[in-house]
Amino acid sequence: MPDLLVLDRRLIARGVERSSTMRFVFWLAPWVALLALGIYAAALCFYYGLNQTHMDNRFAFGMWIYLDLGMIAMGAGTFFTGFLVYILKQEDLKPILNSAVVVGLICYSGAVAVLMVDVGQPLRAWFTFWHPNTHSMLTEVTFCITCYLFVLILEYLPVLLRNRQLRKVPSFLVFEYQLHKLVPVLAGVGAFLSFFHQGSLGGLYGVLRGRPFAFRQGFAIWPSTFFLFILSAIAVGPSFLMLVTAMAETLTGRRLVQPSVFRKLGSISGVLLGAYVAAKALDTLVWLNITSPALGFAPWDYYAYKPFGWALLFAEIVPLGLLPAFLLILPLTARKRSWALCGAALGCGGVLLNRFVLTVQTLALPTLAFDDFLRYIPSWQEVATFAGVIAYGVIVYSLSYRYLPLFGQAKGGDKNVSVG
Amino acid sequence: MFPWVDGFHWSPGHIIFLSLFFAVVLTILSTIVSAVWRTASDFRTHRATEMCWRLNFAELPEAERRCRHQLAGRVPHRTCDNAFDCRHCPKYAELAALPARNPSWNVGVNFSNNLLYHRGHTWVRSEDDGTLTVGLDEFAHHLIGHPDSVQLPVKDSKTESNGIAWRMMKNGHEIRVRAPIDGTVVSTGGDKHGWYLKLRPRDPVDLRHLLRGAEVSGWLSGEVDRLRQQFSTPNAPHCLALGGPLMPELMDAMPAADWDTVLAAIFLEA
Amino acid sequence: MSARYGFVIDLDRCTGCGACMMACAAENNVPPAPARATPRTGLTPMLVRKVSNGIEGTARREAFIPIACMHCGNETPCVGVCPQQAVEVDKATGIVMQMPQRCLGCRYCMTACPYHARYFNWWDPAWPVGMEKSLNPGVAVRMRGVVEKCNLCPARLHSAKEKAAAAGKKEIDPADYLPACAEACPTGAILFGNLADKNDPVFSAAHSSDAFRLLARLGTEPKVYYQSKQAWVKALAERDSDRATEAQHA
Amino acid sequence: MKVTRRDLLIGSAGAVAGLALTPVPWKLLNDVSIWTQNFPWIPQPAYGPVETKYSACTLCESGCGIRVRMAEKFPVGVAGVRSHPLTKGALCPLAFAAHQLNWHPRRLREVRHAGRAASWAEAQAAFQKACGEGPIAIVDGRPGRAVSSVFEAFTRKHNGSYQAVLSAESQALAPYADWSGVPVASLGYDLENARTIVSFGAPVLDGWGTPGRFTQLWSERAAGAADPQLRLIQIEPSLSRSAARAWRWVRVREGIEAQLAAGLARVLLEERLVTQPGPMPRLSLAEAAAQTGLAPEAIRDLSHTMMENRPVVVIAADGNPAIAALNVLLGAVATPGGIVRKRGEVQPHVPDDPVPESIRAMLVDSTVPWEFAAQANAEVFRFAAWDGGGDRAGWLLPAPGFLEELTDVPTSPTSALPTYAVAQNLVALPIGVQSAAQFLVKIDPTMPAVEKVIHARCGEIFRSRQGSVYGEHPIAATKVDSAQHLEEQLRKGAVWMGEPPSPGKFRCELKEWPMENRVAPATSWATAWVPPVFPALATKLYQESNLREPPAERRG
Repeated sequence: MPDLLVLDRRLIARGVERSSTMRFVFWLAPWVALLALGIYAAALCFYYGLNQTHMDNRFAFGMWIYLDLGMIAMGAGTFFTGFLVYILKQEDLKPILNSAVVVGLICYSGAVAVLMVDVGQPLRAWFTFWHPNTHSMLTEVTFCITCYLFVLILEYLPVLLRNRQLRKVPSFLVFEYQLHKLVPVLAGVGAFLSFFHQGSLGGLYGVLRGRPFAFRQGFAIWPSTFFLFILSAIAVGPSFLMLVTAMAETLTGRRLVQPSVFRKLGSISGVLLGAYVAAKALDTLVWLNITSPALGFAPWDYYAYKPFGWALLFAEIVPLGLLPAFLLILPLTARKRSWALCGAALGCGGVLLNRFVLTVQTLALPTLAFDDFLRYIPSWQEVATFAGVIAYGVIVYSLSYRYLPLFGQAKGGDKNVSVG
Repeated sequence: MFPWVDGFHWSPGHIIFLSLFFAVVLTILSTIVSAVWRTASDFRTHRATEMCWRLNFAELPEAERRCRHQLAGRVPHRTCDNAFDCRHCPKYAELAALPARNPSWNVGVNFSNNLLYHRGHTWVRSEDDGTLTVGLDEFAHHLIGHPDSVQLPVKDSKTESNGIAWRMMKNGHEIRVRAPIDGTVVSTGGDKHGWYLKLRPRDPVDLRHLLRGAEVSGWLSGEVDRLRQQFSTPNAPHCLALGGPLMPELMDAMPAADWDTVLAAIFLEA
Repeated sequence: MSARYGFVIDLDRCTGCGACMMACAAENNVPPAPARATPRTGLTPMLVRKVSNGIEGTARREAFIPIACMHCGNETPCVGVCPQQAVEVDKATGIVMQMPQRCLGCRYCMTACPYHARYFNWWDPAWPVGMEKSLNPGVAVRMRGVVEKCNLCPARLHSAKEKAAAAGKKEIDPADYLPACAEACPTGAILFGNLADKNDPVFSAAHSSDAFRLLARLGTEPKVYYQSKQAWVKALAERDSDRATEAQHA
Repeated sequence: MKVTRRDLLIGSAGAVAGLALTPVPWKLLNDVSIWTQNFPWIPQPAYGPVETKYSACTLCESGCGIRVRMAEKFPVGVAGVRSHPLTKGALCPLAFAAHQLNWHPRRLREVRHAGRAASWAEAQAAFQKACGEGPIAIVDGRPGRAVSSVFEAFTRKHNGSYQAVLSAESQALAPYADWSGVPVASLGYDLENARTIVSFGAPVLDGWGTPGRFTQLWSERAAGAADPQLRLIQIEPSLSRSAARAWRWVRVREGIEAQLAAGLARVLLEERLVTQPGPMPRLSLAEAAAQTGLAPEAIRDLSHTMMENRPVVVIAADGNPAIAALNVLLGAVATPGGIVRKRGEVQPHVPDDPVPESIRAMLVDSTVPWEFAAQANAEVFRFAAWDGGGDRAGWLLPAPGFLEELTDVPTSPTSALPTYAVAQNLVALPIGVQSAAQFLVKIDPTMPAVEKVIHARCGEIFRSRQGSVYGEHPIAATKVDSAQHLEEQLRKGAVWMGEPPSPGKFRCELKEWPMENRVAPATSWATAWVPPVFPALATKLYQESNLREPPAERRG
């Protein structure tokens, strides 16, 4: 145990004060337990097959796909801030960058991990690379996400190598220095990849001609959802970073970034969210009046089934779209931290709802005239697997915050409570 | 994936998709490779140690980056932005000319006026045969006392200033001592000898960057003050009472203290 | 010339006995579902569904709709979405082929299929002790974790081709290739044939006034036609038909 | 030199990088995915030559023609036979999984006594003892087979009684037999010539009679048409699958068939819709209407519709005399398109012996449905291929399963033409399994062997010079050169079919209108083909399609 204490101290950068080892361990313990449970659930799925879940032939995609889409949308803040900082030279966002990289890494690695459990034959996953069907949105997603995960790891490496012990190795330190100089390239690649896979995730459902609730027209090979997803992702990405940072600040009881950074993220989020809502509304109108009827599906039919009524559509556009946009744009509210955060939360909620509608409601709705509305409740294995991913995220972020310079070298001691 | 793999089509979509993919992969790989290659070349051209030092220096708290002339009281306030390397400091000559306004009072540790001091708590003495002897200064000596083990460089190996010259272990703490100058190891001493290395300096010999005279007292008093602050606990030993001489073998005396931080500060680790 | 194999199913003649399902399952070595299976987790490449006119009481009418893969001929939903080309449309026959050994089990094709004619192997295939001796030779058992569906009894097509080849003929004899379900139907409700061949009975049947296809307005050109003289049954073809709407609001 | 941690790190990193350049990891990746394509625990189908055999299905008394694909001595597929005169290639859904039944978890393979394992020797000894003490009874589920005559011979010799358990189809014909003296087995329905068929709850499209025979008739002449050539009127409380597909569905209360029949009869008689007079039912139309839950007009309309296009025949779900009486009234007896008498007697008619008060032992053949309740005090020797669950017998004796015994298949009860087929034992009999006939022969070697009886019957058919033999190509019986050849043909899966019935030949007299709804005896069973056990495949398929509930699993 003393060794652990010593090790812990030695890993924390000099002059940076973090909570006591014990406190940190107590903070981590429940998350580690949750992670263990998640790993157990995933192991069950690997060993016995997907009959462990409550998915079925009609509800072929379940909770996992929904949460993957959600997580990746939230992870969009990473590539976007990287893009802003390195390509558009918005230097004042730099302080948030390292934290953003960690968030992105968590979201993407988590999503990929869940996907591996979700497929029936994980050992054949590489077939997608070997015999790719380039017409499939899923191929695009798979390729981009895998590549981008590598990019994220590379972007994370410099942050990792700045750890107090690792930097003692001269070659690491120099490599970190050299790699850091090349990060703009990675940021560019990351932006390119993210642009495509965020879009393809939207396309995933937009191309489903057989599911008129999700099917959309578009340009060239891409349905409108392709572009809506990109827009919505970069709109809430910064919001999510705000939320994460704010959470870290409350937990550590310390100002980690300047309010100006918050405001900047907020305004970017707000403007993009506004644009997204406008586009979304337009798209919905086109779909309701042209696309869906043309396929022989009366739009009101979709909303005839409780609990998925019109309210869902309204909620997605107004209280969870328009409202947060205003909260984040209007100076009156944008300047107030609490209002801004509230707006960010609503915005994220809206996009999560959008992903839910597209993944779950699409499958629940009947297609054939003699079909019924379907219900599906995830099994504990599904829930546990996902909870494990959340726990994994918290653990990685806590460790990174404790041992790595996430927000520059914020020297000086923590105030009251302090974890991470 | 490749033309010879089942499922490959010579269709535009397929070609565009795959070429984009390969382009991305190549970009990522070339990024890694070039980073590695640059790192390697930095080591080949002996810039690595210098870079490491400068990266570390950048991370030091400002209080530890005070200019030697401020220590000597020649200027009221100046922070070094040259990684303590006065050899390439444009203002060195001009500032060095100013008179030192810093009476050398007793700072609690002894130091010799005919030794040159490095900020990493090593002293340098030039011998008649042109070699330079390097030892650990009394401040460090008081703290560490007798190290449990010393890992010295082999004969004829090169040392680079601010690179790690030798390592010592004490009560489970690794102490990495920075080399004061560039040179070649002629012979090695140790704790008992009172000195650690004899170096043949790389020509041309330039010791301008090492502290001397008034600077030393100013610097050491600063070090002692910091030590006091770090140990400013209720049960602080009298040895640290203002002006009192520094008690020898402090690490043995106070094993519970946060030596990790203390040593890092003393031996210029970020 | 390339064939377009398909069905014309006369719903007025279907008594819903389920012989087609049984014959299909036996032909294609479909394993019995484990006890934990639900009606939504089984394997039924051919599935007969009971439908009604949505009215209760003496005015109620019921019919039975056998549903297999529709082998869509245009923008085949499942082919486009498969990330690794495990689904392909055979140019020579128009059959939409599912290759289990290539499938990764992502189930994207299942979400894409508007007819729910695709099934996932949720369990390892297992039979009561000794029953594997009764498996149909020449049809590989699918492993757990892959998607399967009606491939129009490829084993039968294969043997028909072999027979033709042995006789030195290029075209197979239509009499030699009949999927198990069509062969099993006791009322001859399931008509199978080459929709591209004007002389084939299915051609005229498919073009009769009573013929319709499910969700034809999706534009996927399914190659399974249905036939009925009853208006309410025809109304089942499309989602936004009056019947569907009143059934919703009933 | 000294190996530092740094060296180790660099070394391992280099090793990983180097390994990636070798083919090892890639080969491994490939092999793993190949492994996933044929997991060792997945059963592989048999390979090798597949030969096709023809036979008759013995799972029920319909005896449909089946085409069996055999691989490595086991059936791997069952299909119908298009050239079969009666079924024309149709089979019931369950027949398609019949070849799996022999491996059903409930298959019986060893003798059990009072729930414990026993041996054939013990069973034999016990039965011999019982025969000594007597009286014994042998219960046959399908009278008229070669086995049946073995049973009869045995009972005659060992002062026992022969009991036949009739299917509901046969029971529906019982009243005519009572009234005319013509044995049930010789009666049948001439559906091919009927133009209106009124089914009183008989599942005519759902396994009634020979699968395929009526369904095909219906699909050719009735299906979907607004004014079909053949009208099917289904009288049933619920919208059964027959009702769903019928031309008209008349919704009535449960168990009021007799009242409705009476009501109809009243209208027919009062309004002179029928030519020959008959006894007037005691029930008034109003009463009938009240009890059936139909409006008097509805009953009147129904009777008019029935007479609209004739011949009309009424089909009862069981031996309800009221409905039989309706047929008599309608003149649907001994006329084309009605109840007819088959020409020629293929199977010797075996009369049921009177049941003695107390029976010492009762041998129940495997053809008797599991529901059959034996006489309480008797020691029961129950032959069965599959355990239907429950504690039904003192002795549970494993009988041959699907295609495991040589037996003959006499005419199906509802058929208007006599048929005769032979089911070969295509599958080797498992060790420890034997049929009731073999059991009896062991006890009394003087009993005739089934082969001999079949041989004799083939001889009779050959000498009768009637009908034709439907093998690969049908040939008239007169063209068959020898009885030997005929038997060979039948053993190869051909089926003999006699001449069509000639009208007249028997009369039914009604003294007075039968009123009681005769409750079906305990020995009758659902008309829809219900197997001793349901193939696992079928259970599952019926569960997944919303067609119908699989029959409730009979658990022990």
